Amino acid sequence: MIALMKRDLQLALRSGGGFGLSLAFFLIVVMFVPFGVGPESAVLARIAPGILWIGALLSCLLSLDRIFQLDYEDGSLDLLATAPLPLEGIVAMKAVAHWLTTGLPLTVAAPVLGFLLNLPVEGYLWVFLSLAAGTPALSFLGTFGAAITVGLKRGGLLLSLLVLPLYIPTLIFGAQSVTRVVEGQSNSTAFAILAAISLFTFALIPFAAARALRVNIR
Amino acid sequence: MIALMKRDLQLALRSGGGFGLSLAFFLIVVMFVPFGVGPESAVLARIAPGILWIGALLSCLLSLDRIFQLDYEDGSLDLLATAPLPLEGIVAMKAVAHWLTTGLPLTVAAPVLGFLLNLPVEGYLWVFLSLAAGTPALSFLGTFGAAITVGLKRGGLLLSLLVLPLYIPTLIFGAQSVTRVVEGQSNSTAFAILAAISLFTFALIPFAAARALRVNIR
Amino acid sequence: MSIWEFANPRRFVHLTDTLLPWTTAGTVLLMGVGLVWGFFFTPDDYAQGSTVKIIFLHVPSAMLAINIWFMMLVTSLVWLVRRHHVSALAAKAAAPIGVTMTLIALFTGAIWGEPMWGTYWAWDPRLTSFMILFVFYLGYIALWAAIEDPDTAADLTSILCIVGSVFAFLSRYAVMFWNQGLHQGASLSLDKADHVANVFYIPLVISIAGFILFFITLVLLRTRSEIHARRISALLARERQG
Amino acid sequence: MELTVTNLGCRRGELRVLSGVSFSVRGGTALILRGPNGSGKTTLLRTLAGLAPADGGTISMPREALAYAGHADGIKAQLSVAENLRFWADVFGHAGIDAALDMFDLRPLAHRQAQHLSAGQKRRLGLSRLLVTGRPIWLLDEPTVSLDTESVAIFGRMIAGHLADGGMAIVATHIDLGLETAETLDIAQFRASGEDHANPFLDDGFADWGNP
Amino acid sequence: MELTVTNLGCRRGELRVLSGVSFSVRGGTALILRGPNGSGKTTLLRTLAGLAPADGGTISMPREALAYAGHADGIKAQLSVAENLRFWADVFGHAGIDAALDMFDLRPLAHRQAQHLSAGQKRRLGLSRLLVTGRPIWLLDEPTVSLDTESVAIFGRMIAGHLADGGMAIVATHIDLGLETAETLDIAQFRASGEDHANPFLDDGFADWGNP
Ligand code: HEM
Ligand SMILES: Nc1ncnc2c1ncn2[C@@H]1O[C@H](COP(=O)(O)OP(=O)(O)OP(=O)(O)O)[C@@H](O)[C@H]1O
Ligand SMILES: Nc1ncnc2c1ncn2[C@@H]1O[C@H](COP(=O)(O)OP(=O)(O)OP(=O)(O)O)[C@@H](O)[C@H]1O
Ligand SMILES: [Mg+2]
Ligand SMILES: [Mg+2]
Repeated sequence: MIALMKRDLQLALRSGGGFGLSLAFFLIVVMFVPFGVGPESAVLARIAPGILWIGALLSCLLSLDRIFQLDYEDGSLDLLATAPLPLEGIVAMKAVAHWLTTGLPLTVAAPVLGFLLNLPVEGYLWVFLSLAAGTPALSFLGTFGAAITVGLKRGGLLLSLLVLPLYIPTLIFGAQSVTRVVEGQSNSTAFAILAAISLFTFALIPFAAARALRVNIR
Repeated sequence: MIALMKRDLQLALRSGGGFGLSLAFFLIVVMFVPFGVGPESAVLARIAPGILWIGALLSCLLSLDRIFQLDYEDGSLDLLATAPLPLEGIVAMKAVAHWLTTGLPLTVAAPVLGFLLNLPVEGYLWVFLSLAAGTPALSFLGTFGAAITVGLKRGGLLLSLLVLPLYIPTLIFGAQSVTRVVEGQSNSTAFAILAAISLFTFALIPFAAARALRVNIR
Repeated sequence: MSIWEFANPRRFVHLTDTLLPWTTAGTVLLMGVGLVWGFFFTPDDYAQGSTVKIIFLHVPSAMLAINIWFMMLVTSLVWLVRRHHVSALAAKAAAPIGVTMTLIALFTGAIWGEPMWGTYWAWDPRLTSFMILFVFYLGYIALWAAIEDPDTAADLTSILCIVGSVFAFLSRYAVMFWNQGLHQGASLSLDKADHVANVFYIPLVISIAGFILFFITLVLLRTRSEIHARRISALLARERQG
Repeated sequence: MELTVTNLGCRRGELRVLSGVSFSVRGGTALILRGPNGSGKTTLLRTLAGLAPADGGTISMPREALAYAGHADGIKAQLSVAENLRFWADVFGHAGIDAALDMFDLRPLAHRQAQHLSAGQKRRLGLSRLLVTGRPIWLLDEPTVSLDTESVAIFGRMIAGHLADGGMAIVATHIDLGLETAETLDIAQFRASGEDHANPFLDDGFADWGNP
Repeated sequence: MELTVTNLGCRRGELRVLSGVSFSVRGGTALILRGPNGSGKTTLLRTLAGLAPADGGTISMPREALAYAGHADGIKAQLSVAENLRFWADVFGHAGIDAALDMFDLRPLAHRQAQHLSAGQKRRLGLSRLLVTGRPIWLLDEPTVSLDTESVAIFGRMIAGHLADGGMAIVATHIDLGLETAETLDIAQFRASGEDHANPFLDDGFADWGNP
């Protein structure tokens, strides 16, 4: 189990810096917003929390299809399925490895990018906290989507399509946790629900994803 | 050459509706903005042109890695390279096929989505025109990125990192072509440059991408 | 003896053996003089106070950040046309220095921006262009890192560098079209009467020269170590083949 | 130890491919599956390994006793030969990779990345993976593809050693492996005829509303 | 028509794999490449096909006369057998796919999607692709992998027919194909020794700055 996670992290690092890439993508997406909507800092500050959350979510999305696809293609998944590991554990390990290589760096970097969008000062802490609480849910939900689409040749887009709707609650409560603070309101409900969603996905998703994998392998 | 394009379109259709998927992704990304940013229509109207352009650009991005990757993996690319077709032509056909399956549907759908974001009325025509002029450049530049990263196992994120910076001028002039009209200014310079960028990529990119492909095949 | 002789890695290494002590000494001298003079022996500006002294870091690093990319463009072309390995490795060696210079320019600029414009960051075209340059550097470095085979990596990064340059250039104009900014224009041009006051001008020129030598020293060193690395990997590969 | 398969049905997608497959293999023996292309050897092996659903019938062995090696070797291109083996050894909770490295003479290649292996070298790595699973029953699908004659001989010895330790092997192959003690099973005899009771859409009761 | 290769060098990544490869093949004959795993057969074929850079030496044939078939068959899983063949026929500007379909008895499978083929059926499709290229020189890398004995015989007949039409074939294989007229070339003799002048990083002059 630990071996699996070790290998996944190793592979992510070998193929040209797993950590760096999703970060760079995040940076660029955030940078694109002023190019698209214009440079006025009032507007940017207004939309900053939402944009940071959407950017983090999209960066997460982009690396999802690699969670199982490569293992499927080179036969590792078949072999893992016959190995003495519960498939649920494999799924959970994959999700954790994904979070470590994408969610975690995004969380750490988000406050810095908030800077570029003139995020009001009160927002920094909560951007960090809300992403720390919310990105694990993104990784777990994404793992589920990856498990469902693993057999498909051009599954990338379909995967996004399946996963994005699942991300909506996380996005709403995540962004609210920040905007409310910026607007001087209390964000405790939003944040509590966000954390609850994360815990809920940890408990539920490994079983659903393992089930989907079993269907796809045979 | 035509055969190649026919096959690409056929494959896109067979694998679960090539047209539909990138459209759906576009729809979801645009829909996420109100979730992230909040529902006030003034703010949304203000950022609508930019968001539509960024959304179109990201939808484009998501299908790029399939342009050459599958052909590379199953050996078709090797065989095509020994076939009596110039590699430059192959690249151009691939880019056109990509545009037909993503850029074109996005262009047609964008005005409808503009509606969801309260895009001011004057903007509709120009959202359509600017995307029609700009998305071909996105497909061609994307094909170049795909040609560079084709040999890499986990090239998806790297591909985005290479391609997104190349998209910046297109994004800026594309979004400006709309915002200027909405703000009552003249957009003729922006639109002319946008069209020029597209023409320029048609002329330049096939050669650069073919060169990259040759390097990657050997 | 033609300049291309040094495209042989071994000769290049021998050449740097003799060059490096001189460039190192020059760097220490010029940078030392320029920065010490700049920081401690110039008056405070009447408008900007002592913050003006950031100029001695900001301007040289900003200039280098751009020019290193140009150097990479040239060496990339040389590699593509004449396939001289040192040329490709020099481009590879320069990129991390370029990205560091870009970051220094961004950071010193941001620190300077606070007192000058009241904000650390604004989407001013000049600053934005630097952000874009930063991203181009990142892509270039990531591509080098991602590809296993060194010659393939050299080819692909060179192609990327050329196409990238065209679009980096376009982006610069795009950004200027998109936003009229706060940042000041060129103030170093010799023919213009209104360049920065002489008290700043001379130490600034000295520290720019120091930075350039610093860059040359670093590039030579890093290219050398790239050559060593290539040789080691080639030897190991030969070993394994038996 | 004995593996007994009784009246097993195998399907591929919508269709039943094999019906009534019955055989048994004793510990220490090998079974060679033969049959023309498309006769269902791969399908049978995957069903035995639990990678495809069985369509009726019974398999007397738990899945945990089986090790499967198919066309895809499960090799990660970016990891070295030794790292690949170590990973599978860890997954199967097996101790060392030394025996596996020695078997196919992989030591000189141990630190080479798998993407720099030739087709036959990759296959050798894929086969030596079997040794780190520690499983008694090997299910092998065309194991000697790409192997040169010397490696085929080594493979023969590896199987023989495994059988001598009381293991079993079921091998689908088109070429002669030179395993003297092996029995041969021709898969073509189990080819499914049209009727397929597990698929309700092929139910003959449908016939009467085709022409009402 | 004659294909002459003189003093060809082949490399893989950093390293030279083969040196001084010289041989010639006349129209109407076949050449079998032999050599243990990792000796460089694939590398040589890819170099001949122009898919890998030649490291010195000459090849007397233009690339436009060559058809290459390697481990990967270039088959699209979502297209049917007939559609796959038709695509390659169109690309090579060749008229019909009927002869190709008939050769390996693919007609019954013509409308099946390629992803529903067995390993051997896929390989048959990959080989019949050669017929629609209309190219005179075939470069084949382990063509009989996964084929059953009957298909191997058909493959032998296909090659014989191609040679009878004045074509040539260069085939890398580990098994006996039963082509009587074919010559055999042992690739092991061309194995590159350490020295490699095209790689300046292996230059011996480096030695003196290791220990100054
Ligand atoms: C993050 C913020 C900043 C960035 C990225 C930045 C970037 C640059 C760049 C690219 C140059 C051009 C160097 C060259 O000539 O090649 C430059 C020069 C200069 N910058 Fe900044 N800058 C920033 C903030 C500031 C601030 C706040 C000031 C103070 C008002 C300032 C003053 C100058 C001056 C005086 C020059 C020299 C003018 C010239 O030679 O062009 N910069 N900076
Ligand atoms: N994914 C699939 N969906 C539907 N049918 C399939 C699928 N894969 C294989 N088949 C069909 O099932 C049958 C058995 O295939 P299988 O791969 O088991 O054959 P095989 O005996 O292994 O042949 P080979 O020797 O060519 O490998 C074949 O007729 C094949 O066409
Ligand atoms: N991508 C690569 N990079 C570096 N070396 C490689 C690469 N691919 C193969 N090699 C090495 O080059 C040599 C020749 O490989 P090649 O694939 O040509 O062998 P082969 O004769 O086809 O072997 P097989 O019979 O196993 O297919 C081998 O020693 C192999 O390890
Ligand atoms: Mg099979
Ligand atoms: Mg080979």
